Amino acid sequence: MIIGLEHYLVLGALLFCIGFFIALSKKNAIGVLIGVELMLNAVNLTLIAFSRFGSAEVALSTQVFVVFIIAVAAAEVAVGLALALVVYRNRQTISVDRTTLLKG
Amino acid sequence: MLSDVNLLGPELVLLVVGGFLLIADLFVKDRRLLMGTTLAALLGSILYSAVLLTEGHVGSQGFGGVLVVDEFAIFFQILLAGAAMAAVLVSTETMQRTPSRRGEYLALILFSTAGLQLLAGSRDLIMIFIALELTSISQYILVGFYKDRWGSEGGLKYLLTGAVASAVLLYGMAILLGLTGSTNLSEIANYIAWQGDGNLDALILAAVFLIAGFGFKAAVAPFQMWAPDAYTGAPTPIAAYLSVASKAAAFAILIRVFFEALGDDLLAEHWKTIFAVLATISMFVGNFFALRQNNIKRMLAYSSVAQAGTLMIGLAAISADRGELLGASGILFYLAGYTVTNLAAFTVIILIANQNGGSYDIRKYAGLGKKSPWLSIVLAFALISLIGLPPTAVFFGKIYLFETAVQSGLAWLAVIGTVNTLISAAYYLRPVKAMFIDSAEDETDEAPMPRPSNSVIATMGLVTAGVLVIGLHPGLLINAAEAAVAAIFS
Amino acid sequence: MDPGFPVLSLLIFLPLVGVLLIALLPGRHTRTEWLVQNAPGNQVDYPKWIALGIALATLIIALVMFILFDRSVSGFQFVDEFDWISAEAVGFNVTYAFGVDGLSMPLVFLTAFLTVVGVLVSWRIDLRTKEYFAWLLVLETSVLGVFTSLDLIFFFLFWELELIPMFLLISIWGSGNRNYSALKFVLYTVFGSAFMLAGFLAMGVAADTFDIREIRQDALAAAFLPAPVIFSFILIAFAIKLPVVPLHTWLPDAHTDAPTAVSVILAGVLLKMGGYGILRLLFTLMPDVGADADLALAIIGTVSIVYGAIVTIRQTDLKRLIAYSSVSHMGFVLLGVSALGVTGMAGAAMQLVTHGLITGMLFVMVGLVYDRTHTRQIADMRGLAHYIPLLGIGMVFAGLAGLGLPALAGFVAEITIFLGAFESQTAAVSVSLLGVLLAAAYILWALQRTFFGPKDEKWSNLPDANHWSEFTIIGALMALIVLLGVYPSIVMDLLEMGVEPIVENIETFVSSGAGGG
Amino acid sequence: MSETIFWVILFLPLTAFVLAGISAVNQNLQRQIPEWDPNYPRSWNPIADLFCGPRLASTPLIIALAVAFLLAVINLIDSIGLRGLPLDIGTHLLFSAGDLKVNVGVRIDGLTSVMLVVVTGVSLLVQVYSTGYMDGDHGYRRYFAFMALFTTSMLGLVLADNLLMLFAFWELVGLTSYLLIGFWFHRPAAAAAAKKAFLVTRLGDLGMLAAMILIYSKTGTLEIAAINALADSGAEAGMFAFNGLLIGQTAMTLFGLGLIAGAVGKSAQFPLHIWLPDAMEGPTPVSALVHSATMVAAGVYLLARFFPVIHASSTASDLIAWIGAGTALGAAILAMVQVDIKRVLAYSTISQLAYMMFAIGVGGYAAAVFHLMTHAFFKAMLFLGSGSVNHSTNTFDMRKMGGLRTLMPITFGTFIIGTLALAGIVPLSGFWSKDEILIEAWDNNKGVFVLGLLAAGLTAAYMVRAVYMTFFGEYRGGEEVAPGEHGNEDPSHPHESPRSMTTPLIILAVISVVSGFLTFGGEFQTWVYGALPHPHEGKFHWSWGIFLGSTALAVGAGFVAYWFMRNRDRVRSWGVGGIWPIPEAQKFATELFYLDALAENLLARRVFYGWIARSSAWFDAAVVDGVVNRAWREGLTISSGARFVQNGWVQAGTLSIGLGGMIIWIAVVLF
Amino acid sequence: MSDFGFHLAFWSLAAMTLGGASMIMISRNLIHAVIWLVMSMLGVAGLYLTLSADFIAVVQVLIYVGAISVLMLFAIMLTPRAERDNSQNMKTGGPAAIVVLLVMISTLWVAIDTDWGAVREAALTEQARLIGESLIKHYILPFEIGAVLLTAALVGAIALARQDDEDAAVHASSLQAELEGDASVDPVDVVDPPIPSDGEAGS
Repeated sequence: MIIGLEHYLVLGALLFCIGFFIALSKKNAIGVLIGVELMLNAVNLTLIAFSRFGSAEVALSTQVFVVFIIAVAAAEVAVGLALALVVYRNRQTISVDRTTLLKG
Repeated sequence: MLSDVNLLGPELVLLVVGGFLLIADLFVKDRRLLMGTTLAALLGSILYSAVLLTEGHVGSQGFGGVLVVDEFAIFFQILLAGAAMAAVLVSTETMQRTPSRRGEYLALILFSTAGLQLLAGSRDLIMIFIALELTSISQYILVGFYKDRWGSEGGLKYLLTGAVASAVLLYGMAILLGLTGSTNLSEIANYIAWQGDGNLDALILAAVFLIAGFGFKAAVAPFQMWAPDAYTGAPTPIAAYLSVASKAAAFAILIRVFFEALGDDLLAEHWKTIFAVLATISMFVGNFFALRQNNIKRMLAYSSVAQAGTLMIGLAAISADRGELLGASGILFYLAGYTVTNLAAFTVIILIANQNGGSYDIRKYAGLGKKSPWLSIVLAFALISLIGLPPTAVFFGKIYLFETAVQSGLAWLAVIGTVNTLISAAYYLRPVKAMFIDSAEDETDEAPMPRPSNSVIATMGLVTAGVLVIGLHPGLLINAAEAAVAAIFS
Repeated sequence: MDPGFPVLSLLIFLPLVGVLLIALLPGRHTRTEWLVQNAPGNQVDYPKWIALGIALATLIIALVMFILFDRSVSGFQFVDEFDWISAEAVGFNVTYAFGVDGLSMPLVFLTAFLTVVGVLVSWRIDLRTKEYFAWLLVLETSVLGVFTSLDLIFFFLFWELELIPMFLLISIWGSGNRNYSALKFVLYTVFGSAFMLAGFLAMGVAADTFDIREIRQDALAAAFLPAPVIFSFILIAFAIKLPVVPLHTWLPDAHTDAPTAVSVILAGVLLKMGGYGILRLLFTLMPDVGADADLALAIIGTVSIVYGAIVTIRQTDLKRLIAYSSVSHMGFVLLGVSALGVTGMAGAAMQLVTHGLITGMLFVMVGLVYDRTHTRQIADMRGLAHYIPLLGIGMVFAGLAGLGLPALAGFVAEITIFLGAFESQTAAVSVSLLGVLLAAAYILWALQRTFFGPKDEKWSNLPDANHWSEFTIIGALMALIVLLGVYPSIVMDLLEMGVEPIVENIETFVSSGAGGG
Repeated sequence: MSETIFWVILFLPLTAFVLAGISAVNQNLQRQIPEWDPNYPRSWNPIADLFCGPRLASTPLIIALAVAFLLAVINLIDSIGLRGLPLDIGTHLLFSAGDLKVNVGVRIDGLTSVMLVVVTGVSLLVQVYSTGYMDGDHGYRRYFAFMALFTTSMLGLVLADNLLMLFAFWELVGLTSYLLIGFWFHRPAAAAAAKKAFLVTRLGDLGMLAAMILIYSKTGTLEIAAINALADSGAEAGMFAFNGLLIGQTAMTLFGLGLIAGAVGKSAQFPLHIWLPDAMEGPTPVSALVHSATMVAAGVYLLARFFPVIHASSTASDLIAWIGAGTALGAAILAMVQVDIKRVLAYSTISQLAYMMFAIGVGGYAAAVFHLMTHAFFKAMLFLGSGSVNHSTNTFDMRKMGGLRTLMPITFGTFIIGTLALAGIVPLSGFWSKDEILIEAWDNNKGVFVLGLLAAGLTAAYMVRAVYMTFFGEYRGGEEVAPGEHGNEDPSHPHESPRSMTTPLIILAVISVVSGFLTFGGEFQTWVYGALPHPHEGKFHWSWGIFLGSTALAVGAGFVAYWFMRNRDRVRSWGVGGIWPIPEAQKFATELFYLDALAENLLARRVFYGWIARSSAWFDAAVVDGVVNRAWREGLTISSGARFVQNGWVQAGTLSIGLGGMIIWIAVVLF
Repeated sequence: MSDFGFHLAFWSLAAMTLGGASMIMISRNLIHAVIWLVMSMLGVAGLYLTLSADFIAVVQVLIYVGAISVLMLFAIMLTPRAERDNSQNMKTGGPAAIVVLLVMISTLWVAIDTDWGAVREAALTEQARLIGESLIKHYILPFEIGAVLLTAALVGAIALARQDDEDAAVHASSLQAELEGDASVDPVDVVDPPIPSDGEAGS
């Protein structure tokens, strides 16, 4: 059989789901961030797959898109870690199931 | 190319001044100067938008179709800049609490405003994504700006949830891009018009992911859970800003994407159902959760969820057969009214908090009507407007939206909306009751509160006047909203 | 008729001017003056004098309009109108349109009159007088607006506007469980207006206008909601306001806990908004549905009359008792309306006016008694007539008027309703005759327990009516009640003019429906 | 005579009412506690004392009534000249609502003229009497105000030319009766009796109201003349028809029954008779005027007014005949055991009114009206006499009287005359009218006749008993002044009443002697027949058999009673009212046949108040209101309960995002 | 590249990616998790190569492997050992599984079922130049905004991470509260931090 678009899409979907599950289920804030990163990677993979198998302008726009996503992901992680640091300074913990002052 | 820069004007002013502030902060210590600069920038942006409107640049696309300047975009640019101005004006105390981060504070407000404005004007998926992220990241930081236990927690929650939301959004965009082969909204629309019916499931999945992403920003249930925590933890001016600005921009982009790109008839049916259901859910969720809140910021957070649901009625109406213009203009009109009203409410809340030790406990409002009658009257007025009682802005907003619902055959939605008005009255009236009817538990401090700064009083006067004017003569604003939406639907 | 200048707008918004004055002028001012010698500490309260002046001015304007009203031509007079919201592109047009016809003119006068009464009866209030009188005037504006709006949106606007002053007046100056009652009042009304708004919008959308004068039944055929649904939606709001069983339970609480003036205005004019709305909107705008609904209305009305009266008998709180009696009396309105004839409807409208005066007076008297005894429990009172005979006279007079004694206003309305409705609603009228007997029962029994009987030393030093304001109120109310009782034409002619077009409308639709199959 | 006169007759007492009202209000203004309110306008006092004294209450009324009486007499003479035919007087539109046109106008015919004279005359005398009787009472002014209002309403009632106007004044006399019964409202008994009277009569009025509504909705008119003419037109095929008006037999019957209900209530006939004895709580002149002479006779007047209607349906006429006969006998029996002199007279009033009722039932229209008139005079006199007795003994309890015939000769004499008239002893007025009725009964309904005859006998008996207990034997009284009543300071030595009280007694005595002679040659009958649609000459009935029978019966019964009383003097217990051999029967009678107990305790208190009203009140509080409150509380509970969802975890938010999105997608894709 | 080699590369890289991801899911130690993340990302980079997106692959390796994971490692190092726990949040695990299952169904369904239009054989050549051109031509505006975004993030992260004078008090107070175990159930006692005495004179 030939490895086609669908293979990559399925791969991306699975990666997305794993990342989503990690983001949903990890106690540690950094763990959640890792999950998000996986999700973004899945998106990137999907996009690149389209760029490989799609038409010419898709090929370009998707790759540009991926560049942006990667950049934004980096920025997000930076801010996220900074916030986690602040939380840690205040609460001596960064596990999200204990940072529940705000609820109800 | 230069003309394109001209089109970018309103945002450019903000970005440039924002950057300047970051540097100026290192040398300039005078808060008033910094604030003045910020306000000047926002004012400039508003004026620039006005100039664009009058100078006949309306409808011209810039940067290769990535950005468009139409009445719709300009409406939102002015609205957002105005909201940002109010937020800055009431930030005096916030900046006194964080003396060493003023530049960042103001700059981030400017950045996120610029991002929201771009969001309102962007017609390209990548542009949308970037603008959205610009605002989001600035807001994550602003929410956690106090670095105290609540602020940091709210910020972290906002960020983690938001990151997931934007990942979901991106996946939706990716599917859309892969299907339609373009990031440009109009080309997407073309694709759907010609060969969309083949891949309905994929389209709808993409749309659902988009709704999740944008609905997150608009704090629509079930994507609303970040809102109460973020509002509670954030500095109150930022909470006010979030509650109006990002909601407005989110609805702007929802209208753009779903009715410029995905507005095709074979989808609109589905949008109608989806938005109607979301409207119902989020009205009920918001109101029911708000019933028992004692922290007024949190109460307003939930109420903003409910208000987002009310706005959703407009979206549902747009998708219905008859209501494009009416629904969209209803959303715009309601947004404007809601913005001024909510800003009025938050302004007073900030003043009161500054008086009683930074607390937002509704029960502490007892007897306020005696101590500072004018504040209490303004707050009561704002809350009455939020209920939707005359003679206020939201009253007509609701009538207008409900009429669109009825006109598009969604009368049941109008009834649900009005029933929710009933529920909301129950909690909006609580602070009113506390201020005017209950008597303070400690009658000792009869001292009237210290006179707030002129800027705050000015803000209060402006937004209150706005509420009243829109409530008494809504015709102007309605016509403006019509003109704005005519740019999209025609 | 059309006077040169917008007299109606002046009438409606004059009280707001008063509100401004009250807000701007100081609350009290110490000086000695023969008129206010008895004011505590020789102080004159500006707010109440301003309120009195404004209310009197409004009353005079209303009176002048009442006199100038052209009884020869039907339709709306003193009309002020201009376009207010005109969004043609989306077809959302609202007209600023106010006017009075035979139906609303007496109610407008009643409102102005009872506001004066309300101001006078609160003369001894000295808790936060500024706000109190300001809110009272806001209330007047909103009610006047409801009675004169010719545009559904404005009708709704004023309908809602009245909630704010009511909420604050009850919960600040009220007594007993006042917060609960105030909130209950607001929530009930908002619940009703929820449906009313939906109905209005459906109407407005279908007819493409919100102007009452232009909406016509055939236009509503195109509405998204079927006409009966719209009808019942709007009816819910009016039924709550009227109120009718089983939507009435907010009324006793609100009345019992409200201050006297508010009870007077609430019973006197706010309830009338419901009956007015039924006549003005439901039966004018959708006569054929109304014609189909007549039996239902008659049944509801009868139930309200009899059930309300029976429940009234068990009440132990004087104010609560009167409140429940309002439920019974308001049932007559529905009964008269359900006759679908000029006589019945005119009777119903008459009942609105007369009940406004009579129950208003009852609440005034109870309030004055309460000011002295500081209790409203019937069980606590006995033989009051020995010590406060003048108030006793007033109370007995009001009570007799309430039980529909001839030569007093109530009799005219009830007899007209009976005579008008019997032919079409035989069974309902026959049953509701019981209401007359029951009314006599609860009122006379209450009088016997409170004012008659042996002396009770506990009350031996109660002051009788002794202030010019009290004499004025009682005298004016008595005079009006007797006047309407012995010479009803002054009002009845107007009301007849007001309801005739409605009935013609109904008849044309019924006949066409019968002809068209 | 011009219409104005009658309006003058109507408005003269009304003016007096206004003046008396001013005086009464001023009296209450005077008794303000001055230091409570410095703002109290003292400047009023001198004026008040000058013009608003007690005389302002009584004098204008007496003058007004005198004038009214003269006018009434003049009018009567006119009317006699016209043989009682109605004057042609137009009517005036009061107000109109749609088809409904409500008029006010006067109808003047023989019946009205007679009634006018009776009302004004009796009222005038009673007022004169009252000036003495009520002298010194705290409520003096209030009393005359009410009296004036009553006279006005009564005159309006008899003058009315349409049913609605008649009903209005009908209600107003009810009101004034309420106010006068409750005049001494400090007595709980008085207050309760007033309420009872109003409610019971109003129960009957409901029937009248229904009748009015019915006749209006059927024929569209309320004019008395038109209705009578319609009823008189006679039924063809069950339909009455008279120039354009149409009405079926059933409707006409129902109308008649409704009127009868009203009359039964107002005239205290069985089963609505229970209010009248209690009404004796009012001042005695009130009982004389309102509760014997005029108001209670209004029921008879009503039926006489609508005589053709009653006789348009045999059901109605038979019903009223039997009700009347039964009540006549029953009330007479009850009168036999009363120990309170006013209650004796009250039951006798009921019984006499019942006479008139069954007279109407058996077709004795003229006889009924005639008896109404004569009864008005002598019964008023009897009541005034009892008042005079009370004035000197301060009690109505006959057990505390006795031997007054020497102490109060005038009172005694007039009382005897009244007794004889009431007992129907020739040649006093009561004889002529009563015999007239018995003759009519004999001609038309033998059963009714028998009952009536028995009642006549009992009448003599209980009157003799009353007279004996009051005026013969030893004086047993001497109790202190009851609160409110102002009588003899030293009741242990009774004395004759002042002239202001005796004069009316004497005048009334004369009238009761002579007024019977009007019947000779059927003159009186002729006048009152003039009020009917088909006037015809009246004639003087005479039947030796009935004359002898009734007289013998009366005299015999009287002597039997007298004999019993003589021998009973030595019996200790006065509780056994006199002439009852069987204690059970005695008990049964003293308990008023248990009718009051049934009506008040069982029906009113137990069934209605205790059961119906309580259950509905509970329903209202627990169900109608309870459901709403419950829903509200539940809503709050849900709200606070639902907050566990917002548990503060980040993942709660992300979860809801994913879940929400997925649910939407699946829903859309599947459906 | 030969068909077989292509197959081998794809499957092994797919296994590497998913395996790494799954290892993150199960690994208890945060540092290990980051290592697994790096591995999974390298797999993704390889997959980019199989999709002949060389430039993106390079960027991926540089930024993710080079920057982000290192950043994360630093952050983790700053926290004590106790906070390196990467265990599941048992309270959300169950619902999360359900939701993710739904997401998987939908996404896979869409991925497989959808007709993704024309499939192109030839890959894009000289991508770096093309991407650069389009970045400064067609996508100039997003590019600029992205720059602003990075600035904002940078500034913000610094502002959050650095210890200002006024923050010391705040942190001390909340630390105090934390040690006293003050975990409020109702966020009603949220109060703004105190205004520093020398409010106007900042750092």
